[in-house]
Amino acid sequence: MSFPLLTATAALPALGAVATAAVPAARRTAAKWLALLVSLATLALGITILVRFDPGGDRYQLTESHPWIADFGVRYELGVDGIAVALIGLTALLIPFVILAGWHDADPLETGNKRWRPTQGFFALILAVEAMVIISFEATDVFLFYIFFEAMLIPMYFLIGGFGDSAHEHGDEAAATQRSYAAVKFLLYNLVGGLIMLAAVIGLYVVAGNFSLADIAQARADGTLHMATNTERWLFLGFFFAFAVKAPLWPLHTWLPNAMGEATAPVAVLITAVVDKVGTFAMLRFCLQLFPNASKWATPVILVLAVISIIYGALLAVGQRDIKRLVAYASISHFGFIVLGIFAMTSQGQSGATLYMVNHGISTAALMLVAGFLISRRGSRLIADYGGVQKVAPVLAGTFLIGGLATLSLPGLAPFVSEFLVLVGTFSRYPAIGIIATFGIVLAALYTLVLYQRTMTGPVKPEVASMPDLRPRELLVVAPLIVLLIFLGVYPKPITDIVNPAVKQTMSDVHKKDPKPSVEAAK
Amino acid sequence: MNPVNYLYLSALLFTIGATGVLIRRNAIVVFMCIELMLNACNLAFVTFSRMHGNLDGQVIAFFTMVVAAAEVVVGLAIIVSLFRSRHSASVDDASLMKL
Amino acid sequence: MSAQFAAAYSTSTGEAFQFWILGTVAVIGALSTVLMKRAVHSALSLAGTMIILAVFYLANGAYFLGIVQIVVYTGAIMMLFLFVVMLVGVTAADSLTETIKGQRWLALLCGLGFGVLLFAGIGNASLTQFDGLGTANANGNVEGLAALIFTKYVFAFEITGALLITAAVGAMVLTHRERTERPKTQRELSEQRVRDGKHLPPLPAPGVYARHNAVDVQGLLPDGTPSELTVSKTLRDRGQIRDVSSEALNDLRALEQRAEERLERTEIAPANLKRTEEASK
Amino acid sequence: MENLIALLVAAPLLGAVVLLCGGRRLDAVGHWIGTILSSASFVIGVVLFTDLLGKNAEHRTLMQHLWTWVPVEGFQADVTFRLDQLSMTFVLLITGVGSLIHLYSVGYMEHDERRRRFFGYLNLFLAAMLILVLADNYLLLYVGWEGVGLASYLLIGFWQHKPSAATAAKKAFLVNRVGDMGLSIAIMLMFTTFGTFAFGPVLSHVGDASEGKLTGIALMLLLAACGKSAQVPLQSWLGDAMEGPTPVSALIHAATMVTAGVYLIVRSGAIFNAAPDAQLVVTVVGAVTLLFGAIVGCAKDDIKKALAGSTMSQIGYMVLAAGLGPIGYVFAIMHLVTHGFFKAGLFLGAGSVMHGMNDEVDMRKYGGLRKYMPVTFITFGLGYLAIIGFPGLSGFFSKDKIIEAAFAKGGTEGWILGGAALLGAAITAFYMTRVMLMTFFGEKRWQPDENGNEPHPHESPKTMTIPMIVLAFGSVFAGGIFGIGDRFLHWLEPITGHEEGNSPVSALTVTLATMVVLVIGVGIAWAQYGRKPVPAVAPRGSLLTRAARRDLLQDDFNHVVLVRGGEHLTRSLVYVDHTLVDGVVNGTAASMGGLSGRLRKLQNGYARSYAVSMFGGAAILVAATLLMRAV
Repeated sequence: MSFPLLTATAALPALGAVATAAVPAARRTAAKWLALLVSLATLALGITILVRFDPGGDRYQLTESHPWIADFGVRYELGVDGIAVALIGLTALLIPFVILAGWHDADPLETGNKRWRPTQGFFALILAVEAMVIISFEATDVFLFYIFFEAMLIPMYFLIGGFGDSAHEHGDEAAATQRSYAAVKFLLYNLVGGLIMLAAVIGLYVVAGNFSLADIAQARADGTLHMATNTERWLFLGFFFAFAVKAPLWPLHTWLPNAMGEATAPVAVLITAVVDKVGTFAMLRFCLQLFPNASKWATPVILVLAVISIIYGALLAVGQRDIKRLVAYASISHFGFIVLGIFAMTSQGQSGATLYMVNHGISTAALMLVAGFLISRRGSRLIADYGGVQKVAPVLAGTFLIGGLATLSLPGLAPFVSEFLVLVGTFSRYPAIGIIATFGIVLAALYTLVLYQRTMTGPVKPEVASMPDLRPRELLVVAPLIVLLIFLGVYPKPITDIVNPAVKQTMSDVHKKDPKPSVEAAK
Repeated sequence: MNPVNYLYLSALLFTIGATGVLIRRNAIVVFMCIELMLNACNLAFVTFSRMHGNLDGQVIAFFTMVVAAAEVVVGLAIIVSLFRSRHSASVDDASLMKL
Repeated sequence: MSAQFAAAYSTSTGEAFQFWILGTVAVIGALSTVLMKRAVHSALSLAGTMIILAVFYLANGAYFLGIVQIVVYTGAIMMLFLFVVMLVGVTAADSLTETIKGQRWLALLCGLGFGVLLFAGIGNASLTQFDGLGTANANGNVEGLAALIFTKYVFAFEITGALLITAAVGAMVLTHRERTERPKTQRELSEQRVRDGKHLPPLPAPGVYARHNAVDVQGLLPDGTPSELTVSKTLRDRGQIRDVSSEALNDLRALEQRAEERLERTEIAPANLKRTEEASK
Repeated sequence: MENLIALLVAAPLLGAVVLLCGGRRLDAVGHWIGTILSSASFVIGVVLFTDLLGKNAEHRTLMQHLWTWVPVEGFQADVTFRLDQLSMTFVLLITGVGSLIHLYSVGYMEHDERRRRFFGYLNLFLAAMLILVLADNYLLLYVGWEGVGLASYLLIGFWQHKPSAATAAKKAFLVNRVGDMGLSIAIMLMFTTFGTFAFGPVLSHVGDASEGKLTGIALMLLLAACGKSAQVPLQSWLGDAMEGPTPVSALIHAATMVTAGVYLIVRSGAIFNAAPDAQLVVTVVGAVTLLFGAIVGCAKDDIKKALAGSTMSQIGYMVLAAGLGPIGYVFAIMHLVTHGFFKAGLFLGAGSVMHGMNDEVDMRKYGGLRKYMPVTFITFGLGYLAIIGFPGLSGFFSKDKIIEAAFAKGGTEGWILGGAALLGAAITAFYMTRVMLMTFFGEKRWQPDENGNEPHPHESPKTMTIPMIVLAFGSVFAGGIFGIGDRFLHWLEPITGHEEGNSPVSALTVTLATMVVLVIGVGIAWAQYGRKPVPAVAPRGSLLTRAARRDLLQDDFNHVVLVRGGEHLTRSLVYVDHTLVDGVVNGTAASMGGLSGRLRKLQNGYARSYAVSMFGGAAILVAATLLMRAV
């Protein structure tokens, strides 16, 4: 038997989490370094997966399959397709930056956090989230996926509720209240989604008799597994609801601004750049593959919701007074684009959506982490408390600008490619929706530039006058992300090559072909 | 007279016992009411035994008595130790099940 | 016995007579078990009901059970009850006022509904055939029972044995307080008392200067106030302290009245005079 | 030779990267690095130009495929450069004028501590602009398109500590984004129509597509052009963009970036040719803008804003020409190039004046400066003569051709468009003469400022005057070199195509008419600003003047409708999100809490109370059993 690479990639951070949690209370720095090393080792494994994955090979590769709960046909089945590989890569890539950015966020000396062993807990929880996210990307057994899809709520709950920044306008007391509100809201929203999904998972078992994604999809394709139209639709809705909460899609989005606003910047990145991706990923992998007909049936409504998310999220971002909430609403807008791409049912849309997941992860991480550095300097999240930072901290302002430009999808930076693919993919099937979604790019420019203008430009406010520029550690976090943004902006081929075959498969799952151009001779 | 009347009597006693359990606060009386309910059951068993013409019902009643005896022993022991620590035999005083 | 011929659909008149008389008494007993204020009365009522039930067992052909009912239940278990009642306090009466809102009404409603349902159930069941125990008891009731218990139900029997032993041990565990440390010596106790600054000398004796020497009367302190300390703790807890503070005056007043009646005086001497007289005595 | 094309872009890009990431240690030499790299790009351009000249007209298209950019099923975007006559023209203009302005900036930005970064941004702009004109497909063009937008944003907002600069930068980017939206929709339409968006396949298969789709594409391209080239209705950002340093205004907001719209229309000529309705809209936009810009230019007292109005107006001419189809394409580009020379020269002159006048921009506080800064005066004057179309100078050749072509459109449209172009020429003559007179003639009108610093007008350093002189040469001779013998026409014709229109009026008539309106315009300006002294404080002026000073109320319209409306919209949405969307959720949570609070009272901890529920439950079970039996 070959080396279980996928299991190892998920197990390493899980073991790392246990080990980090076990570091003695006084040796905080050791815990930090241990967590960083584990995440780097996971990154190495992630890169190994990337290398070992053969884009031209089978649909699911590096598969592992062992019986688990035999009575219910639950198996421990892992396997990755191109989409999963890309997202595992993203996750493994971002976690070291998250850890590095949050180096002091849970240090009792820096934050006055009175929790028991906060540093160890913080980093252990981050690694636990990483492990669960990675295994969710790998699982090809619906039940196995469900378990980790839900289980990752637990460490996330503690990360949001336990480790906020103290930058609250009404003091620590209010901050703690807000934080626990945000954490509970996050948990409840996702639990409701998860419970509905659980019902659908059970329903799927009743209908299909097992949980294996590949088997069910195969049986559906062969016609050996027939689902009544209504059954399929109900099951689809059950799955989709959970993913739409996680993604999040309008109108199930309101937990995200609270959670991202109250959590520390690295945790906010973890939420939006890593954990939420499981939702959109699962739409692509489970909704479309298991319920192709229902997916097509629901497409019009979902597209409308996605467009509303795009415009609504952007408009609300314009109206925010709080930097982190602004980024959260921007993310809602971006998730709208991702969902749009997935359900446009075109190759461009789905490749674009996958690419968007990766790019959005990197760009939001860059913007949010810099915003976090900024907030930690001034101790306030309110936009109005800043002004003229560019003058005193030009590097910080520059990186913030680049993060912002990535958010508004400037060509040359990675998100542009994906956003354009999504738009083209949508437009070629649903022109009206494509055009409305295009308004999103104007609004994105508006909220990004307004944010930059109000915080960075203008006369220097006295409170920011002595603000230090980025420190080496912080630069080490941001610079690679920016380099990556530029690289993937001009050369996204490494990712699209991996993703394309998987998208082709998905397209054939839903029996959809790209619309033909009206003048074919031109190609 | 129809021997079914024994069953009615048994039902009546059982109901009285049950109601007593619910409305009395003295743990000892509550216990007595439980004994009353058990005895009412025994009467029903004995009547059934007669009805069916075999002794199985009586055997069950016999076992019920044994169990009741065991229960009384433990129950009274609990009451005694409760009384020792609380100086009261009221079941309402033990309302610690509330958060 | 009449029960032995009860194989028929209907029982003998004697048994019917017995049923209606004793049944009524049993119900009354059950009701008074529930309604009596004092636990001891409840226990006695219950004992009565149980004896009646024993009679009914006998009437139904369950001779062994009837005897066991009298010996074990009425004899042993009810005595255990009485013993505990005594331990807790015979005279302490329960207040029958309800403290939980709606509890009594809900209980009565449930009881009534349950009773009606049981009656309806019994009424609906087609209980038309009574076999009687004639054949079953042919070799004697005890032998029949024994044959069943030691063959068919032997496993249950063994388990009930285990249950009884466990219960006995459990009762011992619950009521027994293990001494977990060395008992304090006399010296340690006295030192403890000095350290705590509590009442060093022995407690004062009850009774007041030979006027009363009953244990339930408080002794008086030098300033004339009665001291609870002089009465034993048990009596204190039961609230059985006798107050005799006004008794002497009442006696005196009664004596004076009698004297005046005898002397046919109408005027009553001023109080201070009486006091001097008394003092001179 | 093809391999050199990438170097054109790479040189300034390298400069941008080095200068922006280099840190303070490059402060001392940064500006020279930037200048050298942009000049290197110019040299490469010249080498390529000579190479092209050496080939036949049919073989003058060089392609360089670098790498596959976005390979997705059914969607192929490559990073491929295409160098043909049209892009070559632009490359020379961009790198040539660009290098001169780099040189000029060395002097102009001497006292700015962030000069290194300024040069980094300039190089970034050059790279983006070169990508724009060299791209072989619309998506890559889009990269350059937004890239120049970014550079423009950074440079307008270069003095970010001034809130007005930051606001102007943001405005420019946003208005441009609206245009960019048009471009992206156009690309999507192309993709759905042709399945590709590379120039070659799309433009050669235009004939197969339906006219409706082509009109849609063309109109969206026009929207993009309006944004980038500041045409009505997306012109409002250009005036504000003058907040940037003057070299920026010269390079980006006069000579190169703002002409990208014209480039786009000419490049997509095949599409426009097949969509006459769209073409009509293009000409209307051009005509309206040329008058709009000219009127605004007449009223502004800020020298840079007056020039900005002029830029708008001149680009209006180009767009008008481009809208005329093959009759006008070549002249649009020709005017674009000559305009690049003289307008850049004018802006640099204005910058030189400001440099000498302590950054004063109000022309009413100038006056009589010709004595103090002769070189500036002469170069500015030559630019002035060129722009008003003085016979023999550059503007004469290019603008007259456009007016001719407008008439040649034929029919009523021809008369209207030609008339508008003529009127524009008159107004141009008026406002440029006004600028000239107010700045260099008359009495000095400057006063000490509140700190008592009186400006001491002086000639600018060599690094600034040399580019001005070079540009002045261009202003004088470029038109002649291009126009005489139709050299430019022959150079570009293979790409753009050309037709002679059937003009109802002869070329000579048009020239004469132009001369007449020119004299009238200059005469009126002389009467108003030359004969009598200019008041130092602007008079109230007529309603039109006041409106023109406020950009013909366009900004007020934007403010009331878009800004205020948008603010209200977002605020109400924030409210809705908080109370309605979130409210439903929180309401559900609260009602759940209330319910559970009520249920909690049942859990009172009394065993008897629980016993009642047990007993009740037993009763229900018995009832259920009985019912089941009964049924």
